[in-house]
Amino acid sequence: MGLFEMTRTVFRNLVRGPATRRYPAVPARTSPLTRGHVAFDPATCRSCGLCSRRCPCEAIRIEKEEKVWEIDRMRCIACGDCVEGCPFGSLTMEREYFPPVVEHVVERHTITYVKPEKPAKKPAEEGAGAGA
Amino acid sequence: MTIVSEEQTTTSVALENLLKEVGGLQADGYRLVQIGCTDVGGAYEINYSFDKGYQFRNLRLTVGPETEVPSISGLYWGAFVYENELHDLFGISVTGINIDFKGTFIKTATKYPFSVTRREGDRCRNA
Amino acid sequence: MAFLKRSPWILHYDASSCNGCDIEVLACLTPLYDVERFGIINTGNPKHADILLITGGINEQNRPVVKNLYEQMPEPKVVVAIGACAATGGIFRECYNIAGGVDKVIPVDVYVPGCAARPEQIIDGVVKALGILEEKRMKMTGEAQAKKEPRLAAEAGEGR
Amino acid sequence: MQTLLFLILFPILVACLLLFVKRTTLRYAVVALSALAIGGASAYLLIRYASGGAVYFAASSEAADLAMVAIEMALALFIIYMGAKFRNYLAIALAVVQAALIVYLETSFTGSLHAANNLFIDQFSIIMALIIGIIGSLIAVYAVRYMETYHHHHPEVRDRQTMFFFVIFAFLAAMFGLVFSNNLMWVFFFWEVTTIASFLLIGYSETEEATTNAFRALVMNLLGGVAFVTALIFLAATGPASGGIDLARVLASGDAAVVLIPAVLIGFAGITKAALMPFSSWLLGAMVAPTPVSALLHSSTMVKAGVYILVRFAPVFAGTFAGFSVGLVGAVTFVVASAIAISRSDAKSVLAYSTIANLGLIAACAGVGTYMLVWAAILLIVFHAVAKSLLFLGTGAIEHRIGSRNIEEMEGLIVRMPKMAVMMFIGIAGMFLAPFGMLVSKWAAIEAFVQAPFGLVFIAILAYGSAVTVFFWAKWMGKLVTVTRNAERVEKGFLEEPWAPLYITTGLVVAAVFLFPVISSTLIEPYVLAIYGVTAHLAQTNVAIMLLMMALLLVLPVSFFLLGRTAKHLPVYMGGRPATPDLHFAGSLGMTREATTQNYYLTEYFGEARLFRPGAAVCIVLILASWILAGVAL
Amino acid sequence: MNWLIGAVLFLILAPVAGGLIAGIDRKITARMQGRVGPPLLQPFYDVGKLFEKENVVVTTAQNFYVLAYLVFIALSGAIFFAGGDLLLVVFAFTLAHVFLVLGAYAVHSPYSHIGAERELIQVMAYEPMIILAAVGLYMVTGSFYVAGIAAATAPAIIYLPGVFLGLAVILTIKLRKSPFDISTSHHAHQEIVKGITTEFSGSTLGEVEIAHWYENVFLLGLVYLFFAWNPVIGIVAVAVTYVVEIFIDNVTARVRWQAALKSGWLAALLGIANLAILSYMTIGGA
Amino acid sequence: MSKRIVVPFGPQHPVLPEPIHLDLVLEDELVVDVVPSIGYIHRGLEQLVQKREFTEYVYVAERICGICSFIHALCYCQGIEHIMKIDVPDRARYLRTIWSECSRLHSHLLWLGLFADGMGFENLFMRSWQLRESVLDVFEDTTGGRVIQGTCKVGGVRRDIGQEKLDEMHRTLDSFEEQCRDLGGVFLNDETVKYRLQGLGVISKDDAYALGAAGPTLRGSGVAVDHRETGYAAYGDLGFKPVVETAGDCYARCAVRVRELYSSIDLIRRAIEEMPEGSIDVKVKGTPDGEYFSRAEQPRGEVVHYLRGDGTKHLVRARIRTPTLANIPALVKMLPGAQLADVPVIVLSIDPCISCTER
Repeated sequence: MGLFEMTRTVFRNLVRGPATRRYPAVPARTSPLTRGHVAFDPATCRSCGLCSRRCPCEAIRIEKEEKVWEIDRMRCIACGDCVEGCPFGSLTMEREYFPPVVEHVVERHTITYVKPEKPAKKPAEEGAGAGA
Repeated sequence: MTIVSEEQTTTSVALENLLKEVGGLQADGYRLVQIGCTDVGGAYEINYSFDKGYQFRNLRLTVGPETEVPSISGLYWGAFVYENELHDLFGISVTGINIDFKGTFIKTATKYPFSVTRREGDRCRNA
Repeated sequence: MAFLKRSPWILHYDASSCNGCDIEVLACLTPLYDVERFGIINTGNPKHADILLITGGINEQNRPVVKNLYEQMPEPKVVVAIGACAATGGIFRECYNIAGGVDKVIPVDVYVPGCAARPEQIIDGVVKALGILEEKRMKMTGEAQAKKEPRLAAEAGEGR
Repeated sequence: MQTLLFLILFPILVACLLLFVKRTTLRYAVVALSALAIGGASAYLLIRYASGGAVYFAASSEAADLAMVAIEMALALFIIYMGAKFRNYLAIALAVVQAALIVYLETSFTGSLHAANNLFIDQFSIIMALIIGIIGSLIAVYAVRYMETYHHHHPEVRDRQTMFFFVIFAFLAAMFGLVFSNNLMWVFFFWEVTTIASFLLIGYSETEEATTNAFRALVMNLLGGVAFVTALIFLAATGPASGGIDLARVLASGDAAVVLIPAVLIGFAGITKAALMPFSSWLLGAMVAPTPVSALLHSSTMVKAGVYILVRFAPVFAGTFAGFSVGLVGAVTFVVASAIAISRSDAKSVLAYSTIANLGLIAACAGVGTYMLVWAAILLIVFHAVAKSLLFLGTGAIEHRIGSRNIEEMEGLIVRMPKMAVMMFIGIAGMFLAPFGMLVSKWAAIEAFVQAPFGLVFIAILAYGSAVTVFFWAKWMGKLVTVTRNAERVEKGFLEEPWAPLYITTGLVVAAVFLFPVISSTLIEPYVLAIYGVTAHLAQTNVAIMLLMMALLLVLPVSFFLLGRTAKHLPVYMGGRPATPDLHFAGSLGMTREATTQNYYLTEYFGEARLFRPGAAVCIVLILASWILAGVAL
Repeated sequence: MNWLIGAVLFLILAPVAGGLIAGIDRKITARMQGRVGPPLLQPFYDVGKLFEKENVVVTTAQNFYVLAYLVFIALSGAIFFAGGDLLLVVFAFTLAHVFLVLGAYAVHSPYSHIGAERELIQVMAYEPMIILAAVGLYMVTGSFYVAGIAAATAPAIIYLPGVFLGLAVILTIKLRKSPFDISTSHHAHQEIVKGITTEFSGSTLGEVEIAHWYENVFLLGLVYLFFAWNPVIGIVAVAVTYVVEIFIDNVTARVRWQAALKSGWLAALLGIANLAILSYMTIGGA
Repeated sequence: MSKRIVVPFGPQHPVLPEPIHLDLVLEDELVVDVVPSIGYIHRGLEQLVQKREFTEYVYVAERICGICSFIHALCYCQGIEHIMKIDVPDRARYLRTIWSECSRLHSHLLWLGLFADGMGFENLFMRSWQLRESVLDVFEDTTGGRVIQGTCKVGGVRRDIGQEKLDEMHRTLDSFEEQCRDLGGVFLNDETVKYRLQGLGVISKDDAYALGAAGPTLRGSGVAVDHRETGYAAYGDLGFKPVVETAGDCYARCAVRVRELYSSIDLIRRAIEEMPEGSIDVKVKGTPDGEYFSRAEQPRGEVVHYLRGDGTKHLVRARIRTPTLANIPALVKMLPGAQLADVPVIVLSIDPCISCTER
């Protein structure tokens, strides 16, 4: 009977109930790999600028002198390239996505990394520059 | 199951021989894959790509900025999409297209963004 | 009173996005996200819509279209820019044909980040927009009232 | 009786007078005054005779009979002359046959050619007289200005207006004669006069097309005429059993089987005159004539003569298979013509097909012939005459303003000619919407058919037919009310037709809704009662509801002024493309295109080419069947 | 005075019932699609919202036609529930739809124009069957009056199975359900945006919605007449019919207008066949 | 007096999520003339090669289109790898194949849904998209993104799929296939669907070939051209046969896609079974110098990336020809003679991806 091919699906749906993920009540489904948003740890950043250079959409800007790390969330495509590129682990990819906003502002972080009193055996060049 | 190995050959073609060569390929049963253009330092290199049984044949036509290129849409009806694109993005005038959009195929903020004559201009407004 | 919050009808327009956000907008309508739970219907007609969802960074040809759609929507209305492209032009920001963000053409009320924005994000964005919609409605009725009141007062004055 | 004679003779007098009036203003005065006189006389008839039953008058006949035969012969000669001139030999042949039959009739049955009463009047005649007298003369008034403009627009057409108005008034006279005659010989005489008159009017413009169509009308009507004479011969031959040529006696004849054959033959004449299928083409061809002619042919004269005679003979048809067959011709015509109307965009063509359809419906009622159906049929005749004349006159006026009678060109008439559009709107509503007349009649017909034997066939046909009707009328209506932008107002043309006839007919359409209970109770019901002994009427509650609906229709437009003020105006949605208010949008290839909205004509399904032949074939079979069945019944 | 009570009750309660039916409809549809669906009262929220919106028009005339549509739909339903003549109800119903169509014509937009034409095609498709349904009920109960039909003891459905089936087909058209939702519906946007309602917005669209509610209640009342001899069976039958319509909506694609027209007319043929047998039987019996 | 209706169709249109516009000329509802116009999505991203390093451009490439995202990235990477003569590790080839086929599944299910919506079959739309979500879940679990995967890179892939996840995928494939076959059954057997599709938008085998059509549009007309036959990624090892239908109408194109669902599931299954061990990428050294027409089979057909490097970090030119662009001439030929109701169905039947088309 080709007329009501959909019948089985309809009855299955009726019996099994909705497949809906009731989002606001139930948290969003994520996986460990989910690329939500980039989190920045100002305490470990040594202002090397690699993240800024790798970013394909130039969402990250870094000002070494002012010790400012900026990310434009509205530009970020959450590709995770900066996270992979960060040599100091200052950047991590969080599962939670960034919530919608009413106003478009650039997120600014002041880098709080302080160069250790005793220089490490292999001081990172950029880090040293930034610390100066 | 046989894996067909793919081959690509590129031959240069002169402007006056274009239609003849394309006609020859059509007679051989090639289908049109694409027409693309690259600017090579003040001149355009137009690639007419054809395929038959995964054998890729490419006719390469090099023309100056002001040259008029004849349309191959008389041979391959579907060529109009590529030729209109050539005109809108590169400013190459293609003559005798079967469906000529007259510059409205792709509307761009800057006219002829790929044109060699505006090579040094500010291409990216938001840069 | 305030039915608007319970029945937001959306209009979706793809203003040169890569499809990623568009299909996520559509995915919101489908069983797994089912935004009809909130009374949301994709109308596809600006005259019926309350919320305009725009994806993509607006190219040259889309400018008049987006403007036209926005103008055709009856008040109160809000605009939600979905995805990085709609907010700033995203990865295509530097392309010659991208205006860079919906707010270059029409006022935007809510920005939803992401590339592509996830359905949950879009739902959040719409919910955020509802608040603004309600504010606008209050303002609208307030204005209508304000227009009416002086007239009534004047009439009353004449009567006295 | 004086009034009857006045109504027959006065128009002839006016006709002769108009032969000598050349100036438009003078002609207008003459026509208007005589229209007033004729209308007044018809109204007087109503007052004088409505309350009583049928009244018969034994008008002296010797001289009149002789004159009639002479005129008939003269007309035959005229046809032969015209036929020879335009090489239409079929017309000559038919005219010769008809003349021969008349001579045969006159010479062989001299004894039975006398009717006791030559003239009569009853409520049905009054209704017909009112239609002819009021609507017919209104059309005549309208025609004066119209023809002036017509010649202005068509300088190539020879100005023969004196002849034109002569024929028009002769036509009216013939129609009066037709509905007042009790002598079937007289009926036939007037019948022939209308044939010739329509021939002359259709051929007015003297173009090749007009001439061809005029001859087509002539030939088809002559066919009917031949059938009519044959019926007369049969009646004369069967003498007393059938009642001879006395209409009243024929109808009252106890020998139903004998009367059935002439009834079927006269019915056939009615079918040709009423342009039912397969003879519908003459009425369509008649569209080449100036619009008042169409209005006249469709609403008050000519085709109404056809259905008049059918309804007259309805009691004879009632309950017979031959009558059933005749009814089916009407029913099939109704559904097929309505369906074809869908595929037409020429306003007059739509009107023509709608006329054919409605005449078919009337014929269907008459053929089955139960009392309720006769009641419905007469109601249909009334409402159709009123609404259709308005539509034709309106179309004519519109054509002169906008230069086209194509429905598509009438788009946005509400902006360009608001008054005209409202009148057309009412006219169209009158044709198919509740609570207007035609719909009421259709409804009555449905309720009546349910109770008729084998009525289900008709109900089925009616159900489809009325559905189809809604489609083509509503889309025309839609065209009229479309609010277009930047359209110029052309209500005031360079040569104004008098608006009075239009206003009056519009008023009549609306008044008919309010008055139809009265019309029914004072005219139709007594007539039906007199013939059948029982009568039909509408239930009070339904009448009340319909009046309520009408009142709502009149009140609702008030909301127009209340609602619109605060609204914000926006251009239409064009898929998001920038568009101007006059529907121009940015299209492909960089062009600005206009979004046009044309109606659907569904030609593939409802086209004339597809439907006419089958419909005509069925009708021919049914007509033949009616003859055979009548023969069998004998 | 019974008739007046029926009419007034209809005018007051039908929007409530209609809205609830629409809400249940959407809920069931959602369940059939494996979704949760909107709240039950969603249709009321929607209409409430529409009345809160700004009044936007292309031409002021459109509001008039839509209002007339609403008024006459309500009127025809009121006549029905007052126990009036079924044919008169059908004609008033047609009148109402003609007003809706005129409203769409008035705005002079290509989409609403096409929607209007399609609506007319639909009217053409369902009209024969509706008339036949009325005639069929008359043949069984001997009355054209709804009051008379409802009071009849004969189980109309037994005599009129074909007519009922035909009615079920055109009910799909009237309830604006797939496969015949060709002129307008919440989901018939594929080719003509919103068809007839494209240019109606705000309160005008709200009026159209309310008119739909009236209309649906009236149509279900028509279905009820076939089972009127037993109110319990009647109400169950109406519910079942409606659910079946929803089911059909969910398992079919939309057809082209040609098929809609043909189906409507074939349904009428089915009805005619039923009536022919019925009249044969009654003649044979008499 | 012509009885024609001129209707603007799009760019904002409820059933096509992407803007394309057609000027339709109708008679009654019969399409007598159609003029298409595109350009609403043209971003000019080909020019971005001059601003992005060739390795970064992968991110742009996968955003050419959010539906065929992975295969764009794959095609681009393969092109660069060919120019730079990089040999991609086996495991990476297999992973690319799995993701490619998942892309195809997701794209076809998405298309089936839209197509059903185009026919006014809402429930079927919902069902298709519901199924599609399970593919997206796989994407999210294995790459971290639902529609934009961001996992392909020059020289291999960025992420591995662990054995556990592979096993799980393998396990769930059967029930997924069953559900797909249920869904496909509706598309192929339901009478109303058949009524809407059969004999609609017919394009003959010769025409399809001559017009340069690609993908299911071409295969639906009986031409067996499928680039996976050239054996890129792991297709050479897995073996592959193109799906072909001969009728050339919308139904045939639909059938091709439905059957490709099954073949994709099969390919994924075998790829998981034959998954080789080893590294997933190689280090990329140097810069591309040379040119190549890289071709791959997208869900919509053959995509061509013409890449040309001059030995710097930036390519000189990338020219991307996508299947929809190649199918537009065929579309223009299909539309006249159809009913208005069929316009969205026919437009959808080529599976238009406008953002691919216009780049």
